[in-house]
Amino acid sequence: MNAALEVRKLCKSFGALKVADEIDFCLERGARHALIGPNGAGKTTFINMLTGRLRPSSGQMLLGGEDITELGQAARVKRGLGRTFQINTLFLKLPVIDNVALSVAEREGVAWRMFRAANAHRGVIDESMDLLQTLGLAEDARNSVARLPYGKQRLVEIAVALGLKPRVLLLDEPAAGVPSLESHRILEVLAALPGDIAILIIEHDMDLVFRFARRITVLAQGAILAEGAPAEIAENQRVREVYLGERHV
Amino acid sequence: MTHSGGYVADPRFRAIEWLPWLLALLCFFVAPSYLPLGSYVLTMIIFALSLDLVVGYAGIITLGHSAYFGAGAYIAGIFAARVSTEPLTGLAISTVGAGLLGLLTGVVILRTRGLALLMLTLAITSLCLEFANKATGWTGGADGLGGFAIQPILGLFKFDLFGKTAYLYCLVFLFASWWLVRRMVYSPFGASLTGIRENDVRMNAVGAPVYMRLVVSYTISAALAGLAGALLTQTTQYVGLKVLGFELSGELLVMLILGGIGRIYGAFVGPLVYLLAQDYLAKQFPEYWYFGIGMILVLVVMFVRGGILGIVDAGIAKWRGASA
Amino acid sequence: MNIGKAAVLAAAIASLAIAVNASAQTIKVGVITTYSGPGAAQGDQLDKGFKLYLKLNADKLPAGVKVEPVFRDDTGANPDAARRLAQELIVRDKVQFLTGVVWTPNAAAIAPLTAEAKVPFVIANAAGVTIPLASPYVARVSFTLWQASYPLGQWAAKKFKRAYTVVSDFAPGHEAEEGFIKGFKEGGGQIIGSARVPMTATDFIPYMQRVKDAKPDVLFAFNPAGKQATAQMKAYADLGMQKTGIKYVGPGDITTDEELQNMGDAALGVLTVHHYSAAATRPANKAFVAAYKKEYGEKLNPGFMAVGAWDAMDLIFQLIRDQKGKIEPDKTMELVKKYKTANSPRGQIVIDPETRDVMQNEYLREVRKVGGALANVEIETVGTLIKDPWKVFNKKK
Amino acid sequence: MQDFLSSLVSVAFHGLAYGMILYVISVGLSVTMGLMGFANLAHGVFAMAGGYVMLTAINSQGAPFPLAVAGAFVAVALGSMVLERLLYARLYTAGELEQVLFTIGLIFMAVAVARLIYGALPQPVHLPEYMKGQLRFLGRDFPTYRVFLILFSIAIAALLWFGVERTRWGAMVRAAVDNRAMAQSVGVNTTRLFTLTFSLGSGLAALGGALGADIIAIQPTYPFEHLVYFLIVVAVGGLGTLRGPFVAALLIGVADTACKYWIPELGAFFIFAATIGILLWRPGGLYGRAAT
Repeated sequence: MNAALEVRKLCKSFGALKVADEIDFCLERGARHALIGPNGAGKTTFINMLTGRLRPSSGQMLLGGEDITELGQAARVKRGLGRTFQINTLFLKLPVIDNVALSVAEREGVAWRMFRAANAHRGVIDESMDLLQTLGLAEDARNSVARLPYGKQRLVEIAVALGLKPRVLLLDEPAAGVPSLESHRILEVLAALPGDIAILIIEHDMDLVFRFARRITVLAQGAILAEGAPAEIAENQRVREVYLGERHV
Repeated sequence: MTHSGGYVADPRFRAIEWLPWLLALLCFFVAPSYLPLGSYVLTMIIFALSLDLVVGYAGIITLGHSAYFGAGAYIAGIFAARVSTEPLTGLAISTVGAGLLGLLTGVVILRTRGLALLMLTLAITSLCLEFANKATGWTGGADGLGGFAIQPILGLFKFDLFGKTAYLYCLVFLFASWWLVRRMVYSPFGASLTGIRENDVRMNAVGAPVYMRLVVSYTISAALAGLAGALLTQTTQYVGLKVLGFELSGELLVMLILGGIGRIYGAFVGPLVYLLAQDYLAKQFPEYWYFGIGMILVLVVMFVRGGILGIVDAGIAKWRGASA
Repeated sequence: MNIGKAAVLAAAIASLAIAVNASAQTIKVGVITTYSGPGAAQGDQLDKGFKLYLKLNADKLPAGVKVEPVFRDDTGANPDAARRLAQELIVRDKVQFLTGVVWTPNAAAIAPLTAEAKVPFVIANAAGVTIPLASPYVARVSFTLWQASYPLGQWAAKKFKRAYTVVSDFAPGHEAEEGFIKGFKEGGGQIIGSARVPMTATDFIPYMQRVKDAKPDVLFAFNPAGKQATAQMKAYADLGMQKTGIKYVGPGDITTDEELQNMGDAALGVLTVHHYSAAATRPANKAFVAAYKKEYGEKLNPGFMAVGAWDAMDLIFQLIRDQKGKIEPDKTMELVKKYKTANSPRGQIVIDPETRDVMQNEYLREVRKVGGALANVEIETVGTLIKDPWKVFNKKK
Repeated sequence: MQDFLSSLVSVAFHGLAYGMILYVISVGLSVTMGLMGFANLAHGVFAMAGGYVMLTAINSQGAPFPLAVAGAFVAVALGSMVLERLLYARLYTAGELEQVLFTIGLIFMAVAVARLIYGALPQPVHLPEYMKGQLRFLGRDFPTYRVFLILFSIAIAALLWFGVERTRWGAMVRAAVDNRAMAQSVGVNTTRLFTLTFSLGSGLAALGGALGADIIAIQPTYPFEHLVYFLIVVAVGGLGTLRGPFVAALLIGVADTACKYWIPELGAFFIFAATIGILLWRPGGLYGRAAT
């Protein structure tokens, strides 16, 4: 049993519209896996089902071999499933470090404490600070997120997810909205992530995808079109037709 | 000075935080004839603190907090009229009772947001009002509940005509409530409430049990509101239906915003300024004081977002900027 | 600069001294009434009555004695606020009398305080039967609902067989209902239905439709004077209940003199029993009404609440005169029990020494047009110097 | 059985009259809250103002009833336009709390001003002779005025429906409710649209206040006392729709009347319980877009 995350025959429809059509999918331990597909292929819906924001119509999801289909969002996070959002979903008015610390505190299970000061939880703060250090955000720790440039906010988004020490990390377009000059910074950060985390990335920036991923799955109209190593995908005629052909000339 | 809590905020007391307590004690000696009003202000500060916890920190907008204030007030009244006039027991039972009501209603309504939540809170307090109005056997209905004389506190301190005991009684419980709220605001729990207010999607995504946490904060806040209500009953030895009216919730919300929300001391400054202004205006212009209060509200919204403490902060920042 | 300051200071001290001097002969009277909120209309009546009396009678005090009223707004039926205001009036303003109070719950909340502080409290309106029992320092010059409703019930039983009652859902409403039902049943009548309407109701049509469908001979109604009374009367007219032969009766609160013109012709023929009508032809009343209209405008009629305020102030003035400006609470209450006057706008009134509640005449009135305007015309005196019947019945037990 | 049927008819009739008044007053609030996202608790102020304008016109100027009603609509619509430009517009971007505080402040001021000008007593309503009395049909008497109210309000509802569904202005409103940024980008002048819609909504409230003066008495505390009912209509109906408040107002009007008729001892219990039930079932209201 080597799958960090496994999905069996996952279906979801909104009325007559099928946005997930019997998806079978497997994320290996320590994987660097990309999920690509044209707009409206159902990528974000897929992620939302994995994280528990959306309930699938049918099918099964396993995290580290355990069935999580019926679990809520919080329970999945507890079992090591972290995510980032396509559009920044951060605490804009709070300092950068609090963004990360809130996530670390949830994982450490101290977030219910009502009497001891947050400030006295050195473990949480140190760990958050270390994370920021790794991502090169240390000097911005006390600034509010709203004051950071967008590129850095994307990094905070990743830092918050890492604060959960996930076994599986779902990155929803980490470079979306970032000027191409800064996207290399995102790639650097992604490349430096601990090897034991299984990572599934959704991305439109093909440059980034082909440099980062060791395996690629192509989604089109809610169904898996192809899956394989980057080279295979690049060669795949059908993929080129529906997707790469239009973009990756 | 905003007391927004969080992981980098320093939770130690600043010197200025002792000022309200000094002033409160000073008042006791300097202005003894204002003690009945003073007790009322202290009670409303407790109530405002409880509201600040849910509105200012957890971001739950409510017009129904009088349900819990009123529940506390009526439980204290019924307890005194039927069981015992011992004040501390009554206070404890009222606080727990209001907390339970907060838990029960919170579990039901906190799954919703926005206008629906606002209306649900409003409907709940209106429902409680109707209930108290109809259960005349217990509550006295529209005539109110009175005719009990609260025993001396611990058998030692009699509630006197000048309101000295009542004032100190309220002050002690305000101090305790303030201490509790302040601790909570600076705790990880408080930080997570702020997180929920700022972005509940993200809080869900980091695995926080958002709904449970809202329910817990709502319950604690309801218990505090109940405490305030019970204090009002015991110090005035009478309960009327107005303690359950949504007008009271609205007024309280106004006081809190006037002081500044989500900063602990806004709950001190708001009721103090509002009630003093009301006391003064209501005497000078009994028919038209509403106009003055309304004017103040409109001006505050138009020119000073963040309430009175917001102005103070802005002033200090400006002054520091100028001197630096 | 310094000299200027000193001069200001000296002036300040001097004026303070004068103020202190003057207050030595000033008797402060705390007046609690309602200036804001839904009950402001009622509070306004009291306010006008007090102010008129004070204005016209300032010279009827012993030489050098002055009455200084201190007005406070209780914002409606709000007992805890009322109690706090009373407490402040006693400790902060050091008043020697309390008066006013529109609402029964407010008076009930204030009463125990007066026992502790020994401040005589003259109730100018609040009519709940039990209030004077709560403190030996309470006296009431207004009325109780039993005083009007019980005789009305007895009288109505002679003319009608089947009655329906619709009253406001609070203590005075319940008392009016009980008083009428007792009187009506004792006279052999039958009650075919009763409804209690919330105090917040604005539309009475549904309740009245129900009455209409039940087809009683007579409808007994009670609302706290003001817009509810008008709304109920309107519903009576809109549904055409007059035509179906349902007579509309109640205590005088349902056709108060100040509200009557708003009710329109629907009110014609309504029968009420009450202690006061602005249309009464006693000389004392004519003078009172004339003064009231002169002060507040020709269109405005004084109602029974204005009279309650007037009489409360008259009692307080009498007590001040009797003690030559030196008020002792216990002596005051002894004097209260001896109070009687024939010069009230409502005729003669006496304070019952046993209960410190008012004894007064009750008149049967009918709403008629007098000179183009509606008026409560007194057609019969149903009782002379009636004691509160409730206290009489409950003493016997 | 005969009795029951006839009481059913009267409950339906009176409930309809009450509901229609609630609808005319509240529909403007629903639209402004849906369109501009403005929590305007002071909506009742406009209804009260309408009532005062009409009653003043009739009682002291001797204006005929239809003219006075029209005057109430026009005067309040114009007045609210000024208010919107001067004050409301500056708070569109502010938080809900600020809007609540501001509009409560407005209510306070309006209450004091009304009391200063008109005194605390409710204003007498003098209807023209042709509105008094009863009309007889189906073997029962119905108050003429309420028959008129129902017909008139239905006409207004129809007119509104036509305006929103079939005119250019309506198309712009619907577009802006759905997606304001999109509407702006296709050239809708939202500032002007807001002002016009706001003043129309306020004018309708004034119309409701004026027509309903006989049912909901016009006195200074009006905006406070009836706020809960306006809000319930809006919340239960759902924001930004015309059908929502219509159905909600009817529901409330009929249910409330039925409750008063058959079980008066329940008081307002039923209304609040029903509101809670509906909102828990559909947090977005009956016809609101599904809340996520």
